[in-house]
Amino acid sequence: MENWHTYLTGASKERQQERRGRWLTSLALLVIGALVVTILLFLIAKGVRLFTTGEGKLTEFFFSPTWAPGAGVFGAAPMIVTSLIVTVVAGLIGLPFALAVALAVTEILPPVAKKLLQPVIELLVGIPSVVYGLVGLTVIVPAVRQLVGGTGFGLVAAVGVLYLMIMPTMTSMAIEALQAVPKQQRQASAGLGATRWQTIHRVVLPAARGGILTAMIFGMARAFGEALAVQMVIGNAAIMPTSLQSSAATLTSVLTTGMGNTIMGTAANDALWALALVLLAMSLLFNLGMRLVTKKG
Amino acid sequence: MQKAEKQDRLATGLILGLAGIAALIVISLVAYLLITGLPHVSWHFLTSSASAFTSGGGIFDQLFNSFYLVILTLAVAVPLALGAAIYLSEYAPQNGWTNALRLAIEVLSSLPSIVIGLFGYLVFVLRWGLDFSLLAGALALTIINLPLLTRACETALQQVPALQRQAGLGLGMPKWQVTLKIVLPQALPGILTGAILSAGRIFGEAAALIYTAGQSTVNVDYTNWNPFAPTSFLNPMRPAETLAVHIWKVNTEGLIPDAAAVSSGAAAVLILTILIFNLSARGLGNYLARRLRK
Amino acid sequence: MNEIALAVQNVAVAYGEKPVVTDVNMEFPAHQITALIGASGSGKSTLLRSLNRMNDEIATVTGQINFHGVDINRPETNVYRVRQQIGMVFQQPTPFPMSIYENVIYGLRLRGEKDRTVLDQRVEASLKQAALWEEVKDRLQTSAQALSGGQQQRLCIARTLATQPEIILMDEPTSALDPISTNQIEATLAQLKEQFTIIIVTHNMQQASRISDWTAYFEQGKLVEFKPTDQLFMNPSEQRTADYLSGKFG
Amino acid sequence: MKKGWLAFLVIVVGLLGWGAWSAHSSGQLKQAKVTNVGSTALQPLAEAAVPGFNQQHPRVNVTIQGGGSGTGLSQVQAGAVDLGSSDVYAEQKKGIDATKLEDHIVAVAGIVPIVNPKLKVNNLTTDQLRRIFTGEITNWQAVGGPDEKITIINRADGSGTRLAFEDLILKGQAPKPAQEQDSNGTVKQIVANTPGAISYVALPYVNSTVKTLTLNGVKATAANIQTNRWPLWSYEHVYLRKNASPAARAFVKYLTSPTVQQTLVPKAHYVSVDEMQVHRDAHGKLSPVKGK
Repeated sequence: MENWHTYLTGASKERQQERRGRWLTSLALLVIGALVVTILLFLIAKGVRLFTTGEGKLTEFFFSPTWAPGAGVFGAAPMIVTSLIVTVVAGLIGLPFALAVALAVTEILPPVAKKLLQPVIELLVGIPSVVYGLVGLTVIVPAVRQLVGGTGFGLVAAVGVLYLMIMPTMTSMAIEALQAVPKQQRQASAGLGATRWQTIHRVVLPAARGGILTAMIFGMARAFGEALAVQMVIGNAAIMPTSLQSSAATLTSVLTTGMGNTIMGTAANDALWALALVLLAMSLLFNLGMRLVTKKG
Repeated sequence: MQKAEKQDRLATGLILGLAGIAALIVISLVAYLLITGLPHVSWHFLTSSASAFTSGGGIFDQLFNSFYLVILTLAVAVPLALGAAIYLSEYAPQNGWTNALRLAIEVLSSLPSIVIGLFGYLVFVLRWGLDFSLLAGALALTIINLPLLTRACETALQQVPALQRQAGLGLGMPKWQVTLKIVLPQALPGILTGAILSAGRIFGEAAALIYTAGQSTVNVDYTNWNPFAPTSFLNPMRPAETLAVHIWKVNTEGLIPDAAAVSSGAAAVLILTILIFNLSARGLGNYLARRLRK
Repeated sequence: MNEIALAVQNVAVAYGEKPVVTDVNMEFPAHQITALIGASGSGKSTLLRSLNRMNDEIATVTGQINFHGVDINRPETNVYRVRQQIGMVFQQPTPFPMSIYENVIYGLRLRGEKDRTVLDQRVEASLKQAALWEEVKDRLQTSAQALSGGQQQRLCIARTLATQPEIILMDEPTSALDPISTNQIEATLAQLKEQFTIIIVTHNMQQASRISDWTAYFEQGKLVEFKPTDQLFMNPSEQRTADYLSGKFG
Repeated sequence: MKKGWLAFLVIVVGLLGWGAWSAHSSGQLKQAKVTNVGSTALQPLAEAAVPGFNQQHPRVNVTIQGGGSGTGLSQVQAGAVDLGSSDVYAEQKKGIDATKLEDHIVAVAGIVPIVNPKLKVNNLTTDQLRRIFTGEITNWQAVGGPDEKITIINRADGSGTRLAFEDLILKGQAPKPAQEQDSNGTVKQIVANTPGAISYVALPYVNSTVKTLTLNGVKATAANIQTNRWPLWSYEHVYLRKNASPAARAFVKYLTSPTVQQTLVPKAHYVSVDEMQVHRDAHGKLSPVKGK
């Protein structure tokens, strides 16, 4: 009797293992959490300085169309608008292509297609921004100049470059999402006489919705944060874009252009950190919004 | 049924058409980079050091640094991301806090590299006294890759059927063992995809490294295998310029007359390097998966 | 009546605020097969899974579950040891993605058994008990996932047997299988009760009457009647039991 | 597996700890580490000087990094690095207290207007150049070229080259809002690929992909810069804190020594400070150099 009691309530290797596992993984999460919180606090602290020192005003920052740090005018509206347009358009164009590739290799083509395409897709993630920028400069900008007119620099070229840059991430993650849908569900649907498209449309896509959303979020996040490549083709001028072919500048490109040339602690530098904070806030809103949409849909 | 079949054919055509266009773009991009770059690649180019303002410099140091940095970064980032993903997927209660944390990690992924780079500079390089070093670079890159990596690991873990976990638990295994021995091997391909995507970003990242790992490579001794020696090529505390940073530098402020050649040659080398890295990572992953199942 | 293997006192299970099992009291006799029957949602599976603490994370279980005089439904209980003593076989066959051999000795390996001869013997014994030995003895090193559904389920039984528990809980172990496999497993169970106590949840009333010694009928989370199987089927004392058995509900 | 994890954690913690420790101790004991941050334009030159310097002082470990002039000045002022290189006078940067820093001019860089190589324009007057960048002239026809729109590529606000260009050419007038790029190389690439484009870069960056213009008929050559006949040039500075380490001082001294000034500087297409016949102070005032 006594033996059973100690056996069933006593310590064992398993308990130890479990405790250690829980401890190790929660430690990892804690480290990441601490890192995230530190960065967020760091950005908030740096980002609000422009306003707490009185150098910039909130209303001017969000609504003024003039960005002239040299003259002490900090209107971020043109960059906010541009960043939003460029990211959303690139994402909206990129998604159908990424989905199509993912569907083709998971649902339609033989497995060998995936084996061949996946390494190529993964390659593209590793091509440096500058190289994308150079391709944009030598291929996309002249093409836009021919097709749309103007100098070629501007929103259209930026969307083109970003589309190239976010495709690999989106495709790769979309493939993972589609593969996560159990085979049985496809078979069950096919067994009911559904065509391949009906199965894709009614079973596979709804089941993979969360994963596809994540793919989109990460793709667009990359677009939001990209600087060097965009900067080389968008015409990098901090003015409110009036048409798809006009020059503009994104939050990130202005931030990157100015960072090395400003002195820390001055209003011009603080303004750049404020841009970073805006970027963070926008991506947060964006993320929340997309979650809301998929929950409802 | 007629209509459904017609629809099916139409949709299949559309999907294949779009996929074909995308594949064509992607393949021609890679081909373009290889065709413009490979003629500039020679044994000399691969094995000699870069030059400051004369032509004929190579990329040996940068190539090695890229590799080393990928390994260092993954060594920090993968365990962290995997650990966090295991906690999120296997242990954490599914409540608002967990979701808020997930969201916070994801939002991090849209920060521009330069912001992470400056954070790394102010915190790792200056505050922690790591100086311009591979380690500081690896930590900055860890931050950049954590969101995607954590997410990829979590997705991979969650794809393993719940039944497998139950079966393990039913045998009296602690959850940690179930996770390590049953779930993890089955999630490995997904985790690997995440790690490979991350490796790609590390290979290609420049802006975050300019302020952390730095953009110069000095006094590297490739015969010194002691990672604690200041000049050893293995020393994680030495500043190091990677291939992507070199491409960036050559294109922006480089003074060498053959900048275009070096840049496109380096890009081609980078592509081949990533290809080799990815293929061997997959090979290693499959081998590991087999080992873990024993 | 025999010795008691497991005694349940005042057990209630709730998913969040929603009670699923209320106030169950019963004693499972050792070396017998006890069947739990009832309509879907009657709480029988939930109760079964509470018996070896598999419900820990999804439900709140209150009351006492006495095993060798120890209440195992207490926080200080070592759930891993409980599950090693009270094993479980699930509705769906769940072979791990490894060889047949490795599947069977999985639990043992984790407990640190390294002696090859011990492992070999245990594999053979367990597979024989699960009536699978003859079919797989020549391909023990091949993947378990290549087996048929019925073979997979017998492999899962063998895997549980190999850890030598006292009690085996079975959650509708044959509902996903064809009649021939079902027969094989039922035959296996009859053999096993000499060594193990078996508690089985089933939807199939014929199965319950064929294989079990005791049967418990559940309705809406409550234990309605618990008797030796022939008595319950021939002579139910509750009207509700009689209605269920004759196909009338409500 | 779990052991691997643990071992890994130990390694990471160990590395972090050791890293922090070694950085700490090397800073105190040897005082033989010099870090230079700042102007990307000066980086190749400074880097090329390191091997020669190490022949004299083999135990001093010099690290040259870029980051931009703003970063260089902020960091040297904050004491985070030993040397801050800049292509503008510290006095010209808001937020920098120039009196706490020591200025060492290590080279002179000519700045030259560049246009797309296909453009049939070879010379501009200072006035024409100014009116192009202020937006008064928008077509090449107005300066005797073909009927083609002018695309202005400007340098980033705050860059040393732009500051010099605005001071010397625009003379206080505001430039037209236009495309801005933060590096010489990118500017050059865009000009090379865009018909009708005009910009300006530091002389060392010029190559055959772009066409340089003469200004009022004068060519941008070293000889013309030395006499200020070509007025568009700026200094490359290295700033030290007043209490800089001997090693840092030694490196700056080496940069300004004849060894570097007579070999590396002209090789990098900069103009040596020693050969300048005029001096320009932080407020743009020119004075002849004595003895020349």
